[in-house]
Amino acid sequence: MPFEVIVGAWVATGLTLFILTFLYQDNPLFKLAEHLYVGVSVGYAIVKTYDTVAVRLIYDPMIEQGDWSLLIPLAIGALMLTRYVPKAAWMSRIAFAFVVGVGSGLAIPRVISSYILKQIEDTVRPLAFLATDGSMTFTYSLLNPASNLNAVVLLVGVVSVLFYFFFSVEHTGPGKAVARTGIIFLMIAFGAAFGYTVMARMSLLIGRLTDLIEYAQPQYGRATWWLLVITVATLIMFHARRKGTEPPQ
Amino acid sequence: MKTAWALTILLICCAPTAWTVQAEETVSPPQQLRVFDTPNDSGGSLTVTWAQTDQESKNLRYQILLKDPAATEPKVIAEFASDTYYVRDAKAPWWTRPAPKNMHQFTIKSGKGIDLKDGTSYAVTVASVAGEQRTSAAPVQAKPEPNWFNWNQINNLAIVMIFGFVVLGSIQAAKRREIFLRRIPGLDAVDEAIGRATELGKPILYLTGAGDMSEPSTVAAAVILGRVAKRVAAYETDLMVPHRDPIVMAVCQEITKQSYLEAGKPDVFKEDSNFFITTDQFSYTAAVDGIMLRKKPAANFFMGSYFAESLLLTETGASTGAIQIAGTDSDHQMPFFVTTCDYTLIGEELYAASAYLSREPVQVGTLRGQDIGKACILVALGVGTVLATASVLLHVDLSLALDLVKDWK
Amino acid sequence: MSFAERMLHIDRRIIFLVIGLCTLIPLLYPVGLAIKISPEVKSVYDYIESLPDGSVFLLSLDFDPASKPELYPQAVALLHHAFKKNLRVIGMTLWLPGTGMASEVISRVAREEGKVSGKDYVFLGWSPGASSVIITMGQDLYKAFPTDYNNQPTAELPVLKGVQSLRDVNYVVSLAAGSTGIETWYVFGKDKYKFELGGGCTGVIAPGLYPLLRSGQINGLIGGLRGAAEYEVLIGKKGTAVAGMDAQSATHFAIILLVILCNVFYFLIRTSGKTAGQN
Amino acid sequence: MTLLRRQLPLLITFVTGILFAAQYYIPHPASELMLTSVSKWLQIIAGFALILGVTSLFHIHAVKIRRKEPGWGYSFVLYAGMLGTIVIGLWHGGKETTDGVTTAFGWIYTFMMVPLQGTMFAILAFFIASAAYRSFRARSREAAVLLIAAVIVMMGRVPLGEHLIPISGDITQWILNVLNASVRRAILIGISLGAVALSLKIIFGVERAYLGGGKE
Repeated sequence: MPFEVIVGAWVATGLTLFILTFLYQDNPLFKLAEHLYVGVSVGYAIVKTYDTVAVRLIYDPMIEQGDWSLLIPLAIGALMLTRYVPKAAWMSRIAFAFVVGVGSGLAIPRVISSYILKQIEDTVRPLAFLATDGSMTFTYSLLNPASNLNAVVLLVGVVSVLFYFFFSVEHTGPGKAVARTGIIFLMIAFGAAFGYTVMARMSLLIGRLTDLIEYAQPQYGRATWWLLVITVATLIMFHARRKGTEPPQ
Repeated sequence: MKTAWALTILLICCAPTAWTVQAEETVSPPQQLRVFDTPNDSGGSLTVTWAQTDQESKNLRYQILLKDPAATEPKVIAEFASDTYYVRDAKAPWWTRPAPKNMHQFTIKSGKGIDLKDGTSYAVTVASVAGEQRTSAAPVQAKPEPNWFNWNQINNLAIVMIFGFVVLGSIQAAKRREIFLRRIPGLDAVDEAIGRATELGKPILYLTGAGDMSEPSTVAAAVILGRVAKRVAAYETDLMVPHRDPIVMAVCQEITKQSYLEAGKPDVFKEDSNFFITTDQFSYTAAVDGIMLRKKPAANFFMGSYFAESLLLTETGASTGAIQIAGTDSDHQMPFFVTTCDYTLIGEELYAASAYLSREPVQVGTLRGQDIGKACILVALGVGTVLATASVLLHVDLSLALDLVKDWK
Repeated sequence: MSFAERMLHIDRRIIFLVIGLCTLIPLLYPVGLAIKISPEVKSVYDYIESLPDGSVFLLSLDFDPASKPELYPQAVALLHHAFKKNLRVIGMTLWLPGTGMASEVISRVAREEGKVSGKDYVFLGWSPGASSVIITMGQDLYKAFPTDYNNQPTAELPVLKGVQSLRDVNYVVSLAAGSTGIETWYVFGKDKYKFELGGGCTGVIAPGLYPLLRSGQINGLIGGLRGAAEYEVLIGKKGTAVAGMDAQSATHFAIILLVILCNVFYFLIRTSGKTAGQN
Repeated sequence: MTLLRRQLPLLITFVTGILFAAQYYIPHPASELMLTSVSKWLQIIAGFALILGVTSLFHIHAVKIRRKEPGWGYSFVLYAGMLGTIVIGLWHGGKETTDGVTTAFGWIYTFMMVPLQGTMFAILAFFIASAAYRSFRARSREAAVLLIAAVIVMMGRVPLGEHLIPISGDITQWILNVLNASVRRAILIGISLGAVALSLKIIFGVERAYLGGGKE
C-alpha cells in the first residue's frame, strides 16, 4: 500500500470524524473541518475555472488558432467584473443584460415545448379502447401505467393539483372538493418524495461508513480506531473547558 | 357436370396465379409523382411523394433514384417494400402535411454517400419493381433550399404570443383596477401564530431562506416579513430575523422599519432585530438552532428557498414546542416542512401570498396571467381527453384539434 | 410526566446511535436479500443491450462528491456494460466539483475492461455554461471541447471518427444530482438534436423526473442506490450498491418504526387529555 | 448619461431576448450559426461569473479576518485550504492524474474534498432519524396521508420490505408512476408558466430586479 494512500486514509478518516462530531454538538473540530471544506472546494473551483476557461476555452483557441471573435465574450465577461468598481458598476449591468436576455430568449420556446406541450400531449389520452369485436373495453390493471384507469387517475391528479394552485377563484362549492382532491394527491406525492429522500440520505451515510470500515483495516494502520480515540478525547477536553465558562444549553 | 365443376375450380384456383402472372407484365409506374424541397428545415433535403396503388403487396418494391447534375445516370439510393413509407408515418401535423395521409412519402437527406447541395437542382424518380419487372415515372427536377420558418412549431409560437399578451395585458389591467385574489388560508395561520406568541409573551423568529434578492422566493419572503412586522409592531412583541446574505438583510431592515412606521410604532422598532450571522449553510443553521434553544421563540416562520438545512431547523423548532409556519418553492424540502410545521405555503402559494399582501400590480397581474394560462390548459386537457376518447370509439380522425396540443418538430 | 412524554423527550443522540448501528451492522454482516428489477431501470439496460457494436454512448457524470454513494456505482455499472458491448464511450461532466471523480471512474473501469483512451473511449472533462455546453455540442462537438481532458485535440481521436455533433450520438445517459442534469439534457439537447436520452439520479430528485419518464422524453430512469443495485444485478457484477442495500433495508425499517412510535406516543398524549400546549 | 445607464441594458435584454426566442423557430443555417457562436460565448461569460462568485467569497472572509470577528481563526483555515489547493493545483496544470499517476492535486481531491463534502451531507441521515422520531407527527389529515404514503414507499423501495410484503413493491411503483407523476406534472406546468411569464417580463423590461436593482 503506497505511503501517500495511507496518509490519505488517515486524513480522510480524521476529517470524516471531525464532521460527525456535529452530531454531538457544534464544536471547534467541526468548524475546523467545515471551513477547510469550503476552502478546498473554492480552491478546486478556481483551479478548474482557470484550467478550463482561461486555458482551454480562451487562450488556446484565440492565441493558437487565432479565433479573434472570442474577444467579444471576453469583453462582456470583463464588463461583468466591473461590479466591484463602484464608479463603473453600472457597466456590469450591460453584461448581465446580455446574459439574462439571451437566457430568457432561449428558455421561452424550449420550456413551452418540453414542459407544457409535451406534458399535455402525454396527459390527453383516450379513456377507453375499442376491442377487436367493436365493443368498448376499459383496462383496469393498476400496474400497467398505460391502462385506462391510470389515465383517468393521472388526469384527475393533474387537473385537481392545477386547480389547487388557482388563485383567481374562491375555493367554494365544487371548487372546494377539487382543491381537497388536489391536496390529497399533493400529500401522496410528498410522501413518495419523503421516502426517496430517506433512501438518498441513508446512502450517503452508508458511503461514509463503508470508507471508515475499510480504513480500519491493518494495511491502513487502523486509522479509524486511532482517530476515533483522539477525536473523542478532544471533544471531552473541549466539553470540560467549556463547562467552566458557559452554562450548559 | 363434374368436369364443368372441375374446370371452374381449376380456373378459380389458377386464376389468381394467372392474374398475378398477368399483372406482372403491366406493373404501372408510380402516379402523381411530386418532388420538392423538404419544408421547415435548414436545407440539404428533398421530399418525394407519390400515389398509393392497389397493386401493393409484399413482392412489389419501390426504388428511389437520384441523378446528380454532374453524374451521367441516376443512382438507386433507397429500396423498400411497397407497404411502407406512408405520409401518415412521417408524424407531421395536419397543417404541414405535404399530401393526403394514405399517399407515399420518402425524405432524401445528405449524409451516408448522398450529398445534396442547396440551390443545385437534382432529378429524382421512383421505380416500382416486381420480380425482374421494373418501370419508373418521368424524373422530376427539384432544388433543396434552407427555410426561414419552421411551420411545425406554429402552435408553440402561438402559445408564446397569446400567453405573452395575456400576462402583459393583465399587468396593465392590474395597474388600472383592483383584481380579485382569493384569500390565502396560510396568511390567517400567520396572524394566529403571532397572536399566540404575544399571549405567551415570547419572541418571534422569522427566516428568509438561503436565496439572495435575485430569487423570487426570497423577494416573497421579504414581502411577507413586512406583514408580520406590522402585526408584531401592533402587539409590541419581540422580532428576530437572522440573515445569511448582507443584501437581503439590508432590504429586510428597510421593510421592517417601514412596517413599524405604518403601524404607528416607530419608537418600538429595534435596528438589530435584523442581524447577519454567516453566509455558510451549516454554521448559520447551528447558530439559529442555538437561538431557538436559548430564546425559545413561540412562533418560527421559514419563508423563501431552503436546501438540506430545512430539516435541521424545523426539527429543533418542533422540539421547543413553537408554532411553525413555512412557505417555500423548494419542492425537495416540502415533505419535511409539511410534516414538521403546523402550516405550509406550497410553491406558488408563497408567491400568491406575497402578491395578496403587496397588491403590487406587476405581481398581481402576473398571477392573474398565469391563472388564465392554467385555465386554458385545464380546458385543453378536458376537451382533449373527450376528443381523444371520441376519436378512438367512433373511428373519427379528430387530429384537426388534437394536433394543436402536441409538440411537433 | 407520563411514559409517552418521557419517551418523546429522550435525547436525540440515542436515536443517532440507533441509526449508526442500523447502518454499521448490515455492512459488517451482509444478508444479501434479493433485489427486484423495476421496469424503469430495465429499459435503460435493454436499450444499451440493443445497441450494435461501435455505436456512440455518451455518459455525462453531472454530480459532485456529495452524491458519490448513489451515482458512482451507477457510473461503474453503466461503464462496465457499455465497454462489454464494445460501444464508443464519451465521458464528460457539467458539474465542476465532479470532474476529478468522473475522470477517475472512467479511466479505472476502462483499464479493467482493457480499453484504450482515444481509441475506445474519451473523457472530455468539464466545461462551464451548463445548457450552453449542450447547445454548442449539439451544433459542433469540437467547438465545445477542442481538446479532451488530457489536452489531446479531439478532432483527431479515432473514437470520435464520424461524430460531428450530438446528432451522431446514439445514446446519452446523464447521471444527475440536481438542477443542471437530466431536464437540461432534454430541454436543450434531445428536444432539438434527437439522440435517445436515459437518466440516472439521486433519490432526492427521482420523483420529480417521473413526468419525463411517462411522456417518453427519457427512455429510462435509474433512481438512487436502489437503481444502482438493480443495474449491478442486471449486468451480473455485484458491487458497492448491492452491498449497501441490506443497510438500506435496516435503516428504512428503523425510520418506519420511529415514525410509528412518534405518532403512537403523540396520540397517547393527546387522548389522555393533556393540554395541547405541553407536547 | 442616465439614459445610457438605464435604457441601454433594457434595450440589450429586449433585442437579445426576441432574437433568441425567434431563433428557435428559424431552421436556416444563419440562425444556427448565431446560436452556435453565442452559446460558445455564454460558456466563456459563465467562466467569468464563476470568478465573480469566488472573489465575493474571498472578499467576505477577508473582511472577517481584518475585523477580527468571532471565528476569524477559522477563516485562516479556509484561506490556507484555498491557497494550498490553488498553488498545488496550478502546479499540476489542474490535472488530478498525469498518465495514470495521481498528482498531489488529485490527492487533495480524493482524500480531502470527497470525504469532507460526502460527510457534510451524510450527517443529514442522522437528523432525518431524530426528526422521524420527534417531529413527524400526523398533526393534520394532510400530514397523515403524507406519512402513510412515505411508509409504503420506504417499504416498497428496499429488499426487506418487498420480501416481507411483496405487494408493497407494486403499490410503490403505482404511487411513483401514476399519482406522483401526475402531481409532479401539474407542478412542472405551474412552474413553467411562471418561468415563461418571468422571462417575458424581463424581455419587455417590466421586471428589472435582475439588473441588480437591489444591489445599489
